[in-house]
Amino acid sequence: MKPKVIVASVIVVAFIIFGSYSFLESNVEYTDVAGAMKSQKKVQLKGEWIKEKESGFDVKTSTFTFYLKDESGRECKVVLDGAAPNNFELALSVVAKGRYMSDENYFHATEVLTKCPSKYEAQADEVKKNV
Amino acid sequence: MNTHLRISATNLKKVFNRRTIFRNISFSVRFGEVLLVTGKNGSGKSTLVKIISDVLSPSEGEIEFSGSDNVKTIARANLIGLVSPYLQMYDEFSAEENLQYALSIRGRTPDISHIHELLGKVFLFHRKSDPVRTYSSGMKQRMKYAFALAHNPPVLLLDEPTSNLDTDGIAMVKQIMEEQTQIGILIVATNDLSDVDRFNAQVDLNAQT
Amino acid sequence: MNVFKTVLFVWMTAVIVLALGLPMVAQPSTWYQFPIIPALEEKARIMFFHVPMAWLSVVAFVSSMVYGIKYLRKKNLDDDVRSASAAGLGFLFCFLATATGAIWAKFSWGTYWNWDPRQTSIFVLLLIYGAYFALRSAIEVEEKRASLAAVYSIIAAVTMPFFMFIMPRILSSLHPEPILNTEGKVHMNTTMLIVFLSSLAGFTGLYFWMWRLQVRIQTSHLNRIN
Amino acid sequence: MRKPEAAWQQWLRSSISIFRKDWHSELRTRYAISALVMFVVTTISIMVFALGSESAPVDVLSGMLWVVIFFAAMSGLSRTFVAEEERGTAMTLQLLTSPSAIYFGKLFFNLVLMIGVNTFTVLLYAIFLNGFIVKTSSIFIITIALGSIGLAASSTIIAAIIAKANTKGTLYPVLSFPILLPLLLTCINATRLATEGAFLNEATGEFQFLVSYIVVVVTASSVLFEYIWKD
Repeated sequence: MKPKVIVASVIVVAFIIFGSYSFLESNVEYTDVAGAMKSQKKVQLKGEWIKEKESGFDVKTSTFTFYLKDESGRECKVVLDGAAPNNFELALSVVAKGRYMSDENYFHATEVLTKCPSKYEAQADEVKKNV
Repeated sequence: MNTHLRISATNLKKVFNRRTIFRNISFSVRFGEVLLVTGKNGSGKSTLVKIISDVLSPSEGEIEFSGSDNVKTIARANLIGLVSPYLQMYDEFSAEENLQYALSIRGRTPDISHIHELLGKVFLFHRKSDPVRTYSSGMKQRMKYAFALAHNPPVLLLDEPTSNLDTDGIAMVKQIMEEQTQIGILIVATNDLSDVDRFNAQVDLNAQT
Repeated sequence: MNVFKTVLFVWMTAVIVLALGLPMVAQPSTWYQFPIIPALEEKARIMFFHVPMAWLSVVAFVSSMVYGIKYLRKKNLDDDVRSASAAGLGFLFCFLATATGAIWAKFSWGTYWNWDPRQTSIFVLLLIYGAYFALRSAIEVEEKRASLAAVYSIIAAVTMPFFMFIMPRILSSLHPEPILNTEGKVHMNTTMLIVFLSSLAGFTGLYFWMWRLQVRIQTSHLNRIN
Repeated sequence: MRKPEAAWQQWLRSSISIFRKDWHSELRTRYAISALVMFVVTTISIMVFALGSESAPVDVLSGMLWVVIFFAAMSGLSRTFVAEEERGTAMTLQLLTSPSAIYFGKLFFNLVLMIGVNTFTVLLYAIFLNGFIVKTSSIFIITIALGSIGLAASSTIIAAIIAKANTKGTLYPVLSFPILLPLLLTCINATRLATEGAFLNEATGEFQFLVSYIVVVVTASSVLFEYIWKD
């Protein structure tokens, strides 16, 4: 009885590690601009807001337009249905959910999520300066 | 045939839902002997029978089968034949199919002539191909005897052996009991003392509180 | 026990007062000030409560499973009472962690619920706890209930790691790195860290006290029935 | 006593016999098969009616395929244990052989059932839902095969648990869902890869994951089954 349990536990632990190993290598599914352009489906586009470029809320169409730069530095126009989230201006990076409109050359977002700084030390000052 | 076969139980105790069914049950029974288990309804007769046949584990205490060396290595299931009101046959199968499956699930190769012989012994040969669900309760009880004896167990456990049986059936049970004492151990749990002609040891579940 | 209770009471009071009361300023100059966190600001204080809740829901799940295994080995029903009580508290803390997490998510990500991997995992943990109690309530014989509940929690525990690894592949997380992160760094200043660790320790103490109490209540309840 | 067979030979014969007994019984009563087939037919026809002349995007369809498979498994796979328990034959079986032989016999039965149902489901899917186009059939076939094994493995142990409980029908999906979620999510992912035309080696991560899941669940179950089975 006892050895059986030990052997079983070893197998279980070994295969949990084996199974998860392949997945540790790649974390996909957040796409960059190039990926968003290629894909037909709804994607999550991750990048930084380009503060230098124009951005603003259009009252007529009720959309918020801004420019986004991904990790490779490629830029893209994003049009969001609705207003920008509250802490948009302070976000380190943003994630836009939606799809790329290849005809009109912009990313049409239905929702924008903001990633706020979560590192509390030192960076607090840097971010403050940026704002 | 293992004439050194012996079953000994020490200080068995069973608790259900924090209620003690019985405690301090000890007995010892050897080859050729008969153990009688008596007790009122709810005193735990069937529970004790299930513990002996390894369907239930005791909460405390031990039960040991000893004899020649290989007794300990054989699974308890292969040493015991059980007849009990709780035992059910697969009623979509015929008596013959039930016995075939029973033997092959035990890991043996079913021998059809042996099965027919058994069915003859319990007077079911003429109905061997009918599904068990069409049997009367007395026939089902007799079917259980064929099931219990199919693998020639050295220990036969009978819980309420004569329930639902007519006089012919009772005679058949007496015959089987007699034969069992020649080839191994017989354990009978009943309140009807006329079920057994003789016994060597007795466990009275009423005696303990 | 009384000493423990008094210490716990004083400790928790101090943790709550400090966590909510210490000033948050842009440039911490004295030891009792927290650095301000842009965008989150005062709302970041929820961290002192959210993280201990999440931690305890896992601690409770593990202790419930450990006592479940112990029951399977020794068949002592007291272990089952411990296991079930831990699971009950685990469910409570898991719920609180989910709620505080959702509030924090609203501050930080702009939405209460995003099916973020971390949110989804805690949701699955809630489902497991729910299933565990549904199973327990459907079995009458205590011994049977104890073994089946223990078996279920083990099966759930061995599949849980798979879940942790599959989720990041489907969605990468916005959630901050856990405190025990891969880089081994702590992103807090000393005061925050002390308050944070005290909170963690205090809530862990609270959990063990509640657990003990729960076990005593359940046991006396069962003794009264019989 | 004659020369005894090796213990593992007896064990193997025993679990195969349990599978044969269940299969024979299923052919006679058709409890599980009829439930499974009717479930798949009704669900897929509801999907077809709901879609009307519209065609759903292919990733929605690959997700829905596993929704159908999950609920089909929930409607039929518990039968093998529940039937033993309801008719009181659990004790009969317990008297005949070891818990591990019973577990593997039942697992094998559920596996055959699951593979049959999944093949049927995929066929109906291919016929009635035109939007569902598989570009890499190798990924798809392996996913269906591993998914069936994984579903059978975890459903079998959960079925053994709920067979001892009172509210069997409702409890089954409740207990199974959190256990099956990692499996289902991976299968949906792999199916999506197959419809997107990914190369076979792009899905090795998924397959490695599925195989590990199966090994872990089967190993844990074979040890734990004894505690469920014996009162």
